[in-house]
Amino acid sequence: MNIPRLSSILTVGALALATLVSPVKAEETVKVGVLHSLSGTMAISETSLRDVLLFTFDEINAKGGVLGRKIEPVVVDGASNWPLFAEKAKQLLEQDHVAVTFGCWTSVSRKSVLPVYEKNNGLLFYPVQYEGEEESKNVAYTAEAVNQQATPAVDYLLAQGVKKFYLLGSDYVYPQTTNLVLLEYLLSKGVPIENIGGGFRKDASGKIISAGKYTPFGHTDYQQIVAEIKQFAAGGGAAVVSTLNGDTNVPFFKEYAASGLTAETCPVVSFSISEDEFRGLPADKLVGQLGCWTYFQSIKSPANKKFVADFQAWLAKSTVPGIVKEGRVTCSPMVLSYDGVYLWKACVEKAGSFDVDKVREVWKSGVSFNGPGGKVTTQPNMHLTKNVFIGETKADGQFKILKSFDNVYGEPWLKGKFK
Amino acid sequence: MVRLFLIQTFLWLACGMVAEAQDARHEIAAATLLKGEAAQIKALNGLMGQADDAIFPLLEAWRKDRLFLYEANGKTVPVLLVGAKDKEGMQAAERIDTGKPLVDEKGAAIRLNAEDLNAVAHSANLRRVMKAVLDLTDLASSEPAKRRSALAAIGQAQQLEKLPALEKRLAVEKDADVLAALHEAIALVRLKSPDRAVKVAALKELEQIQSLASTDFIATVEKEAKLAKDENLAVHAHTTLLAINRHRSVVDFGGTLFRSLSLGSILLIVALGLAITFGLMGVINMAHGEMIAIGAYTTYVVQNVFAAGLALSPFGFSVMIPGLHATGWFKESYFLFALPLSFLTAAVAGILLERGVIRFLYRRPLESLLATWGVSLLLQQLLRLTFGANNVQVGSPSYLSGNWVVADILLGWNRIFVIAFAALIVFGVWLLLTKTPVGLLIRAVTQNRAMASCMGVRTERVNTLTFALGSGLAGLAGAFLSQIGNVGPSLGQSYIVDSFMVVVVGGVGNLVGTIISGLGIGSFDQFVQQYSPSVAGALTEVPWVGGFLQNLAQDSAVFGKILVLCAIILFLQWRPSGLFAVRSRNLD
Amino acid sequence: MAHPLLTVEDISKTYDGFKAITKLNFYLFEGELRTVIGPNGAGKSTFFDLLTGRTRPDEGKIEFGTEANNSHDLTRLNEVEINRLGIARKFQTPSVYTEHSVRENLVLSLKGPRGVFSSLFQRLSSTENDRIDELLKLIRLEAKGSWKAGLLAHGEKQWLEIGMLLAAEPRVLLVDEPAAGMTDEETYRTGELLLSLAGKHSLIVVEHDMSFVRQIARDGRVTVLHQGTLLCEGKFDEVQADPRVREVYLGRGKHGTR
Amino acid sequence: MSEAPENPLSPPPLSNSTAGILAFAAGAMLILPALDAGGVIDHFTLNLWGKYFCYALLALSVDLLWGWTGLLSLGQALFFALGGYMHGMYLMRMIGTQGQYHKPIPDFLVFLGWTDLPAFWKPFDQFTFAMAMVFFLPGILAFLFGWLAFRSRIKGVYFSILTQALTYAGALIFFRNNTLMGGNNGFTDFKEELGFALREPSTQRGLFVATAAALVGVVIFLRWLSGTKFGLVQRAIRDGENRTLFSGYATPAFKLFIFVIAGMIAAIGGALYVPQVGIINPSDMTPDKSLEAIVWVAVGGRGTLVGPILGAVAVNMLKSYATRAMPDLWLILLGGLFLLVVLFLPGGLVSLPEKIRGLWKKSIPATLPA
Repeated sequence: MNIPRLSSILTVGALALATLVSPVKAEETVKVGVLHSLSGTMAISETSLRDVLLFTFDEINAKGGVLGRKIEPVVVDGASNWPLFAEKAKQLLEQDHVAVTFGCWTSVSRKSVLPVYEKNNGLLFYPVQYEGEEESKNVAYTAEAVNQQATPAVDYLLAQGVKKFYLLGSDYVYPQTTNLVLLEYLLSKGVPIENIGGGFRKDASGKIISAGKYTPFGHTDYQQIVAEIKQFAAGGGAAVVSTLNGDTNVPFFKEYAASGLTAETCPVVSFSISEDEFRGLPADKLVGQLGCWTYFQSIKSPANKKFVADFQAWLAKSTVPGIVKEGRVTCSPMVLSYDGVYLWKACVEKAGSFDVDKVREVWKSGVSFNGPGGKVTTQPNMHLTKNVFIGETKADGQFKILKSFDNVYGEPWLKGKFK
Repeated sequence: MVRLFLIQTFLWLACGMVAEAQDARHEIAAATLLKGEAAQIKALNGLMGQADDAIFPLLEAWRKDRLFLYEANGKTVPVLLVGAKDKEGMQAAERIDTGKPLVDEKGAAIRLNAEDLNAVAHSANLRRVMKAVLDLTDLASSEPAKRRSALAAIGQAQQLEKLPALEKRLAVEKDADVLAALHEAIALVRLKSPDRAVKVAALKELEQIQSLASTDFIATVEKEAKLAKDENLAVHAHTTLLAINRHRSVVDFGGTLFRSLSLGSILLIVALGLAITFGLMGVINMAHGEMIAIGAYTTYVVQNVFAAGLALSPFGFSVMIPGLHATGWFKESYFLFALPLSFLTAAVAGILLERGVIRFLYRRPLESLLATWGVSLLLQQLLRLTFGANNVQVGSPSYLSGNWVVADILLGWNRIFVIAFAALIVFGVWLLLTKTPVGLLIRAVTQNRAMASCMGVRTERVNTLTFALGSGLAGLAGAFLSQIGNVGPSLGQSYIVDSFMVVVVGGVGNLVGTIISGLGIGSFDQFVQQYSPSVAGALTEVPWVGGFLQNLAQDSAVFGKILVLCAIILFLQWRPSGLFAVRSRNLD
Repeated sequence: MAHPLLTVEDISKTYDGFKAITKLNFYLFEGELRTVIGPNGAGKSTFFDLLTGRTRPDEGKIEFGTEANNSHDLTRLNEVEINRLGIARKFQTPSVYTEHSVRENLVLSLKGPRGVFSSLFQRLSSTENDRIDELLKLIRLEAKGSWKAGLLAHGEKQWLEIGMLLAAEPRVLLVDEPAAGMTDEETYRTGELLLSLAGKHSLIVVEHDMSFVRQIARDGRVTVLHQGTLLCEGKFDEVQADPRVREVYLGRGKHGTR
Repeated sequence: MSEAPENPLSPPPLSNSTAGILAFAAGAMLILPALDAGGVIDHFTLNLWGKYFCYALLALSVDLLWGWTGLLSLGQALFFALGGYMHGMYLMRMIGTQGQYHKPIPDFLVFLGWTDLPAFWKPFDQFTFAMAMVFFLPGILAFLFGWLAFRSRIKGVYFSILTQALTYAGALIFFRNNTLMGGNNGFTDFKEELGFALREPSTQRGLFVATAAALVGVVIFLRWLSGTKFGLVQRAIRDGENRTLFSGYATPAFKLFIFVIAGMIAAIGGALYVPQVGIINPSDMTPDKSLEAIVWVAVGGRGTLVGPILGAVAVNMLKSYATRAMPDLWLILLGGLFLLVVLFLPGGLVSLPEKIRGLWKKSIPATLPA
């Protein structure tokens, strides 16, 4: 009695799986994977990227698609679960046979799918600022490299007369690497080591190998750290370089504001807060804090105005479940996703094929696209040359652009460059 | 030259003269039109020390992007937009140079939309100059706080030329706090004095007033003295530094105590609801965190109802909650309305949860854990689909911002409020449980359900009520957390482990235990965070794992959390059922 | 006079200010069947808890063994160690393994090694199987050996638990209200069983049912506890005649003696 | 004697369900790889089933504690992940100089500024050492923690919450980059195992067979264990720990033994999981992961051998399907489904046929569960 019962249950399961195994191939479309977390902790950031990608596909499809074929998005949920990211990547490549995937936010999600893309020779477009120290022929890094964010921001602060730097970050790879690079960079710029705050880590031989204060993910109590910063900044001329990620920014900035520290007494330059994250922060308390990205919504170019307006209009009529329509903004990772789709389209059309190897060859030859953030150009090292902007926050949650650097070459390998 | 100018300024101030109102306005108006940062800085420097009432609002407006350039007929007029926006977003415009309304050729007032105009630009350097201007202006401000922050800025700038102006203030200043700041500023500036005796005196002064802000500057003095082979001065500087660092350690200790209390209060607030549902009823509610989140989202909704309203799009449907468009005091009071409402919303959610799920599981506590975990997943995704995956913005009312400094220890108002609030709700819950008929029923049912049932108590109702109370308290906690942390779908997850720890360590079913354990865990965490880096070196001596411990202790925030968890495991060795176990002779 | 098997002297135990046992002295001799009575809250259960290591006395001594210089201090041992000395306890509410068969219940209770590793490779010998059959017959459950213990009637569970105690072949049996929930006939049979055990084993029986007490205390002594202290001790008739006992326990009404 | 005396200590004949699961897993061990090699199913499917089987091992370890001993441990994910990490350390060493930096030490050590391999990494060059550590480290940790917890008689909900704290502390430690175990990124980008390239389908087939074999082995072991006197004591502890204690069984020792065994079973699952999934990182050792595994057991049916395996496979299959088919709503679906199972099907999926049969017989609708 039991054996048939069990096997019947498993048969049903196998049938369910079989429906996945045999995807219907439609000739007039090209399948494109969207691999972001729509649930779990990272949904907070990644949902917006899914939204902007769907918008971009609609925009391209309305104009006839790519090589005459409509884009058929395959949206999967990575659920902030890294092994699941790997599974979903395999599914996209091995079952859906997508031509390209747009996805990932965290470094770990990228690292977890990287072997899958390399094994299947797939192509992943990765849109979020990252630590560098990686170069895969199967990943198109539309993301900001450290030299397109952290070092320009520090240059700006130095020019503003900042003498002391407190390095603060979440404990994961991107902040660690950024702070390592910044430590080298600041020392090379003549900032004495006692003017770098947050603490140092030494290896077995006592050599300083990294700097900065790190807090775990989801940390909620920044009292002690803010008190430390308050003392660090008591003498003036100090700034905080923050690579805090996601949720933790909110308790940090609320504590920061409550302690009486302001952008005038001790500015904070954050690399992980874009307009989208600002929606959850008490923006009025943070006026004047700095951000550094390759795009701000406040860029006053016609291309950007059109992009913002079109996106808002698309949101208003969108029927995708889970899309929030109100109070939406655009931000750098979103625009880099958008740019990525158009760059891919340009590469495909120039190559005349969806073949990953051919598309990559075109990418490496240098293709440009005039996006909302200005011109972006592909590089042979799979990264992008783009404009870098430094902005400060305004009470309405937007950034006022203070300075821009044009056509900054994306350089993933920075460690050891500034010794 | 500058000095002369300053003396002049103070003469004016002393005489209470208000002069050149026109001139300051004109100067600022002209400065907005200048090209280049350097020219603007020069122009603004000209304002230094002028005691014109117009300077402050205009520079403030400039800094906050409320000065605009109005272009018409090839001319550019700097204007300030004032008054309320009308339907088209138009506001009245005021000329900066005259302070009069902007008019067209016919003399009719022009109304402008901020969206169409370019704000007058400003850079950080320019803002710094503005601040310096305001600082000196602020020296004569009627608000002591402003005078103090101005003095801090002047002291840190260490410009000897400002010294006479400061010394003059000594005679005029009456406020004790400001006077202390004035002394500190003067001593700091004097550190730059070429006269060695003045320097030493300044060091003495700084030592005496235990100036924490001065350590960097004293360290510079020490370094320079060593370079100049002035050993004596270097020793002076060094002893001063040591003295100030001693003071700093006292401040750190006091600060740590306060932070302990505040973190403890937060843990207590989030765990209190759980102490009731888990402690009294024995229900392991893994959705407790989501009850907290519901409270926080309620605060968010109330905030928006008091403002411009709220548009939501759950599952693709658009819902518009109209707003009251409240302003000023009434708008700020939203939080007071949010508190009871978040209690009620979460309590209602609790009732639904109890009636819908938990009542079937009273005899299966471990399964209530599983079922409520399912509920927690569900609620998180529902919140995400309703309010969006992003965090939402909850502002703090002005009475919860700012801080209070006692003996160099910073006490944030929001933290003080949290502590007071924790005390208040603990007291409230105690009153409810011990002094009211409802409390009597709750205690009766939780102690002996069968007996209470025999006595005619409707235990079902009491269960629902108790659970609603626990959930409501979680909602209340959510309202508070919205003031210090983020409000997002997974808000509750950050607190769920902590809450359980607090209740378990306190002893299930004991409110006093919960209080002590909340405060204890909070203090333990804060003290480890504060002092672990300084003991990291000593930890290498621990056999076997010394290197690992030292490495761990450098990350004080993580170390604090990990040590708390280890301490709890060891603590339960000593007291397996928490601080205050309800000892019983029953067989389990 | 022989040295008692169980020596309890001056023990006290307080729970949160409530004095459960105060300065109690108690001696049990080898082979004796002692009946302990007392109203609710007299401290009977706490007394058993103290004897079996479930709780420790605040003061006083509890020793086990007939030789004065070679006895075990029970206040230093835990439940398991005390059980292994040969003191077995039957709980007030029948405590059997409800998901196990009746037979398995007995297997678990058989005298023998109790270690983790021995349990992994232990096999039942034929003597042990015979012993289980014998016990099943004794407790009149031979037809229900493969039943889940949870399915037994209340009285049957009481019997099973007594059987489990016997399987362990203890020196002392602590029996808490064995007759609760039994029919008169079952109660009588239980009494006879306990009486038959006396001599081979030493027993302490706590009971409320006075007719049952009368039955099992016909040869032995009765100890009356009141508010954690020893009120009096003696033959059943003496105790029954004691005015103090009548007052605190029996005296309150005609239903005192059934 | 009317009936032959049964001997409770000789294992009863294999029940149908256990035989079923053994037959199924053994069959899968042969058939799925064959189908894969023959191109009937794709590598992805085989790989997915390998992952499900690893999860099944985790579920079995949860059930051994919860279903059979009454200990609800929220810490099994920690042991699972530790097993994974131990194997992962070997796999990391096997990358050699094929990493991003082409240095002989793992990439994350290079960017943290290390130039030499830390001492505790060195023995992991040996496969046998790593495999031994898969058992030892989780075993030792389980022993230490279990010894502390059981000695002081921490049980029930307390035990659950304390194991949750243990897992959480473990996750916090491993999240740190300076623990030198890869931090938040964990280990990934493995290249080869024992000289076989991991990206080769044949290697993956081999791993799948190893996983299925491990599953069969563990099922047989647990089957045997449940038939011994140890199994009797184990279930006695679940149903009445006090009685067991007063019967002279030192229950802390029994619980400790089971806790260590369960930790090791979870660790085997984790060790097999890593090369098939290609990543191990601290998010796999959070309390949430343990809770997920408990869900599988509850859905499948606790206190049985089939239940945990069925639950792990079914829930993960559903998850695999739903995260693609309904990326926005799958959590609601899963949470809701799970709630229904706990409320209305306390016996889990394995009790479903019986429940349906019961409904069939009775025309009266079933009452709510007690």
